[in-house]
Amino acid sequence: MSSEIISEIRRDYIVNLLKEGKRTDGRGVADFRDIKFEVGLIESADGSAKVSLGETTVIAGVKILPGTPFPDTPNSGVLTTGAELIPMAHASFESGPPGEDAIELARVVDRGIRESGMIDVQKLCITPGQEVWMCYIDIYVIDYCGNLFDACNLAAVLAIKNAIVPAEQYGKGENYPMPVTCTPISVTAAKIGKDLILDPNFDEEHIANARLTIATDDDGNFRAMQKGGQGSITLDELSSCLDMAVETGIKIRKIIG
Amino acid sequence: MSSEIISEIRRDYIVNLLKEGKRTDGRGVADFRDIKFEVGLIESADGSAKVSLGETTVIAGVKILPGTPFPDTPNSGVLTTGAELIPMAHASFESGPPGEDAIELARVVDRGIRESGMIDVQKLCITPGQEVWMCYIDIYVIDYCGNLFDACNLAAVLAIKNAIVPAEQYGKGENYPMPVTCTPISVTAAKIGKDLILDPNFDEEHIANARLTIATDDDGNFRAMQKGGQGSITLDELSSCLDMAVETGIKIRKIIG
Amino acid sequence: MSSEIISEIRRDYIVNLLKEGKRTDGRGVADFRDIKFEVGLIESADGSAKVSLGETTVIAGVKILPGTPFPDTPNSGVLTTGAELIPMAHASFESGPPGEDAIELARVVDRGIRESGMIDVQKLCITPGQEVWMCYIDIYVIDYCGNLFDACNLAAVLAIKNAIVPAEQYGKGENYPMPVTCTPISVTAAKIGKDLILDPNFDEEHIANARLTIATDDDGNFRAMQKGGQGSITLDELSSCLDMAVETGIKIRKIIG
Amino acid sequence: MSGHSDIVLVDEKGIRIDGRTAEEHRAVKIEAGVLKNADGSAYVEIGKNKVLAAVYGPRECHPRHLQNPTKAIVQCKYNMEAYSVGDRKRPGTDRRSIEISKITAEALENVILTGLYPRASIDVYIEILQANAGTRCAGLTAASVALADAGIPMRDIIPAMAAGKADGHVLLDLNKEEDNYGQADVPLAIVPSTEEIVLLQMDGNMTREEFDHAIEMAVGGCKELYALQKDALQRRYTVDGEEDDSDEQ
Amino acid sequence: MSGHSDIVLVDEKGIRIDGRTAEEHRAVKIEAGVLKNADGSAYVEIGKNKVLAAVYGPRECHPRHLQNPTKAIVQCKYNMEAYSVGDRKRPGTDRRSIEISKITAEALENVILTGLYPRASIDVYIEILQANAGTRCAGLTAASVALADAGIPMRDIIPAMAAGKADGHVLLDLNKEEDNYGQADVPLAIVPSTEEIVLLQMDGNMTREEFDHAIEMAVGGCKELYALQKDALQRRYTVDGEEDDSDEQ
Amino acid sequence: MSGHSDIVLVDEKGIRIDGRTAEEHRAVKIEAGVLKNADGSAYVEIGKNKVLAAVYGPRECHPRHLQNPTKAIVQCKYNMEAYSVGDRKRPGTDRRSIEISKITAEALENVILTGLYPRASIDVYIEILQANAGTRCAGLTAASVALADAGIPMRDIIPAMAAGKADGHVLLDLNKEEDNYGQADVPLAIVPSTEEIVLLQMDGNMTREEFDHAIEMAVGGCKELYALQKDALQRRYTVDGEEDDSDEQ
Repeated sequence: MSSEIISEIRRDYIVNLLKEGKRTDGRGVADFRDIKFEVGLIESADGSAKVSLGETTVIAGVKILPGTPFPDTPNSGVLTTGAELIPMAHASFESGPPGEDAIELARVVDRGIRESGMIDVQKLCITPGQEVWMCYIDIYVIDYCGNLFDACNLAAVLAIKNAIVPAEQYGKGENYPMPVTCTPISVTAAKIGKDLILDPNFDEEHIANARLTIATDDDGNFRAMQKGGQGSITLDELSSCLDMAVETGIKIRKIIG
Repeated sequence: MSSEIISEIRRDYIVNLLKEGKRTDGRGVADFRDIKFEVGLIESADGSAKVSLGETTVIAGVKILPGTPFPDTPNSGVLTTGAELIPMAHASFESGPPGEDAIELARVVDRGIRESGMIDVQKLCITPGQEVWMCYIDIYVIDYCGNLFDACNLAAVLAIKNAIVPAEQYGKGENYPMPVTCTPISVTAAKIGKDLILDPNFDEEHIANARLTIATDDDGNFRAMQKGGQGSITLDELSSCLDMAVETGIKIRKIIG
Repeated sequence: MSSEIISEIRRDYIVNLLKEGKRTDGRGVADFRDIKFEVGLIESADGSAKVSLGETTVIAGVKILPGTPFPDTPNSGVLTTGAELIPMAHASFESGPPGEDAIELARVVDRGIRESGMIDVQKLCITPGQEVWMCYIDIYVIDYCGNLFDACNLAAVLAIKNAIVPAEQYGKGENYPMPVTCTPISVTAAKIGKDLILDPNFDEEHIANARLTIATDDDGNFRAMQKGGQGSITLDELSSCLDMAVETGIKIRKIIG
Repeated sequence: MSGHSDIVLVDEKGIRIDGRTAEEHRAVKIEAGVLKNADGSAYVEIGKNKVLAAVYGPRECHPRHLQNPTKAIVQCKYNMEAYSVGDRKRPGTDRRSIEISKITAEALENVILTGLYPRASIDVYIEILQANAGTRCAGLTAASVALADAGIPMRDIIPAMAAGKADGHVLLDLNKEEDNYGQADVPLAIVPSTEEIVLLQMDGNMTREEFDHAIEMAVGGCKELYALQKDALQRRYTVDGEEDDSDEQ
Repeated sequence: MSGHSDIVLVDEKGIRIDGRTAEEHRAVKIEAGVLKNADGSAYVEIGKNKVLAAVYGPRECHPRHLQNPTKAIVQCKYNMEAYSVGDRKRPGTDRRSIEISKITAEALENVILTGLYPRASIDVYIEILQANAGTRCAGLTAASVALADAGIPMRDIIPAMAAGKADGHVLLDLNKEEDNYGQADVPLAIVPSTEEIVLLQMDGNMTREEFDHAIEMAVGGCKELYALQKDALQRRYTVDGEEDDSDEQ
Repeated sequence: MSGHSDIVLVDEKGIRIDGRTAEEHRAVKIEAGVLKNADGSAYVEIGKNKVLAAVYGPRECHPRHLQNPTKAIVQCKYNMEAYSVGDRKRPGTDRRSIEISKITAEALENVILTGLYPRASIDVYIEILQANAGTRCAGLTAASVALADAGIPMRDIIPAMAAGKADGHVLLDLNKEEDNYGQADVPLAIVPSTEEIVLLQMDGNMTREEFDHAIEMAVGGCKELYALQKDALQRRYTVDGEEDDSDEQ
């Protein structure tokens, strides 16, 4: 995602506004765009959510099927997270297997969910050592206007919280809600020049030199991070990002309930 | 298959002849080219046929192996149809996995065979729910001079009728002929300007605006259809094609016995 | 590997020297470059070797895992040989799945090992008909300066001789050394003009018109051969190559012990 | 089209399992202009099918060797999302998607005035969010609206609807059970102003009489759908093309 | 080359399971010019092997980065059809096909006057319809005839035949059982006019004496095949190059 | 990061299973200039990790559409060799390798003076010969030295080292057992002269206090590593850049 696609004039405008602590869409530096969401919209999925972060829109669906556990975790369900940057979502996205951007996105979202222990995978065991529930979390970006990391995290988290383990369908006992222990929230900061902003929109994202995504759990502990971009982040900037990730995580947890 | 590869002069010649109800190779509009065929030519296959439709030549082979049924059809054999447009067959064909033309071709041939119930898949069960015969129908186009849909349908049908289920080889009882219930015949019409012709040759196929393939069974009922091309077909033209498909199906069934 | 990458002047220099029986690096026509080797360097492998043939360097590792035998050899272990021409090794090598050069290389090395019966695959059976040891021999070329066939043969042979079957790790009894019966050695001749030389370096390899690789066993019998290149070899030249392969095989077997 | 079932799909009064009569299609919802980035877009529900279509173009054609110096080419990707079906569908194209993409592009190319944009590409993306028999028709219906929303000049808007046969009855717009246990399916797309056929497939078993009846029914269904397509486009433009629509999905 | 078998492959009189003596090759049938579209083509049967070869070119070389400004390149695709072997072979290239394609192209490039066609490609396609040991030799034999049929200038026509070892006997042109249960196989292709070797592989176990014998036998077999190749080409041109030949397969 | 284990990873005296204290990194060996063909190369051992890095470039950028008219691009391929891990790794890229390659390239691009080489590509290849937790840090550390060995102008050399948490202790440079059974891992790479962070990942569970401690420890570890990187480069050039080095691996 090269920065060449934003014109020089647009870039200067954004940077100059930022010097006054302002953003082109009127937000403060630590403000997220409006979060809208709808859960359960896909009946063919076992859990689903559509999330809009400003004009960025993504849909996540969870499918849960019986399968074989990994030999080293014989009593644990299996999580798999995929993200597709489909060409519907932006003129720059191409058909074909996921590229490095989609792979990084899926892996960072996956880490936030996996490492926070959001899903109690022990409760996804059907027969110890033999059969467990496989949870496939598939995220489709349908409109890309910046900050996919947080939009996809939110959609995945909401779809998981919406999910029902379809045990009856497979003759494996009664259906039960996905065993959820917490709500990991990722907060992404972008660094433009010397300024840090949260939830970058498309233009901001494309002129930023670095990106830092931080996922926290309900206790405000850190569960996953990913720095991206060719720019660097100072230790002080890291500290600010950690503070903002905790504060904003609390706010977002309130919004999504 | 773009129409650009036929010269404008050639195109005009074909179109003008057609206005008089004539074709460049002397056929009437509803005439097929000569059908030649040979069955059983591939001893390594369980059934095989080579078919020439004019100068178009294709070979189909059937391989039958024991395998696992699909969960939703536990007592039925499994059919798989593939078509390969190998570069031997035409200068425009390229190496590599099947493209959209080959895939459409294979799927239309498959539908004619599958939907007509030509093969009684219940009789391809070895042990109910556990083991059934897997029938692979592989079609190779070795010389492409137009109308692959009908040539491949004929080769597949003849190879299937020629096939023996190789039960002895696998210790599954006695060999028996493929359980065949009928002979589905596909008839393809091409629309050039306002004219409909059957069995288009290479040049006709490449100036046609639309194509309609219709497969009928022994009773003259319709079992599969596929409209192709960017042109449209009127309801009256559809009606003519249906008539011709039934009549020509009867003729071809006589030829191939 | 086109010969265009060697300049005309360099080519003439090599050819003219050869007319006097001399080579640019001072060797005689039947001399190999220095052979250096180190075994057991990769602790995560069950056997490993690094071999340098002059400045060509390759690493081979053997991994041995329990698996299912092929139906037609129910009591035999399974060998698989792969060779990777990684872009680290030469500016002309590209990332991606193995191309035809890497595939030919792996298959020729494989044939020398397999056809010589170097590994007694009967002794790699765990439970007859059910479980055998799968031996994966993976060869990575890390510095390519000519004659990969012989360098890779040597690395594979040394890694195999270094290998221990890790039975304890899988609860399949006691560890035991790879059951080795002989030491197949491949010797590659290149034909430049009318001259035959052994162990061609990069420049020699790229101006050669033909290549002949011959693998012999401890008895001096022939176990595998492969002629490569667009040039031809006369019956007399073949005879010389056979002689040199036997003689040089004896020498190399002494070097590697 | 297994043709075998113990399920009664049409009762003695001619009523289908979802309460419809033979000639009734499922509930339809169409919204135009539901995405921000795409040049045109549409969301369509037909029964339990949920489909998004987006259009980009006319734009530069990639790969270049596909460019046509006399007209735009129409490229289509039909894609089922992983969670859209009973079993999870593995992401990536399969043979069925490739065939549907091809015939959808051919149908659309029939009405688009491609001659206006030599060398360009008009790219149509169809995403099946939820599938319940009839997705190719729902996808083509959505794609037509998305093309109109993108302002691509067309001689007409294409609706698509299937007719079929179940329990021996000719029925409009088969649902999933009718498709699975019925005897025939005939997806059809027409140019409503001329009744020309631009997409037609059939599989199963039909007499001539049944087939003629099915075509008649499907043409009727297409015309009803056409009215709903036009209505969606009108709604889109009466709100002045404002981009406040994605929440209506 | 398992080398292990309870089957007697050569009896006490030196007769092989298919009735041949050690120095006899299997029945051969060669037809030139069997396809309409290809610039040249040939059909070859050697025993139960059935092989088609087609040639296109000299034609523009794709992809372009493979073009050689001083000569034509020779590209070859050897392909086993799905039904050509005991188990079904999955369509698509495998490592064995890639290796055979490479050494076949190298052998053919030896005799083609590639310098006449700078930047061009000469494309050779070999399809194995039925396989029974020796397909790479049958394929190269057919490809040579197809090149001649295409009128590609060559300094000679290449025949290819293997010799091998089974039950301790050196044998010409191994059949499937001899190949499976024998001790060695040596595919060879020569330029008949000069006896130069253009393809040579070997696997198994042979002493120098056995190997020399095998080469001698294979050279002899190649020469017999060469006569049959030339005969096929003569038959092709005495019927004036009419295109009525595909029924002779 | 399973976080669950019966193994005691840190004993009551604060000593780890491999005998290290919390703030100690594993034994490090670095050699620069170990390959003949590559423009620059390095071999790094960190504990049981064995890693090779090679650099080619600045050279022409392929594919061309990736060229940047204002600066060189940095391309990186991180690859685990088949025998480098407990189970055999199937050759070919996987999702993990693609992610590591991406963040490694981004970190290196930070210090390379890419503006000096418009349109060029600088290609970095990292091969993991043996893996034992921490390969991405070892790979980046090796790549930096290889870039310096290749004479690529850089504003500084990047060291990379992880800190983490196991048995509730914050630890430097986790080994395999600590990584498997510990509670958090924080790979870090910095520009030593400015302490800027150019690579940072984290997974597991850490309080703010623990995380701050981990960062402090990792920064310290990076600085120690940096001294060893510079030392390796000095050794490389005091032997006059002779190419006699591959035997030192």
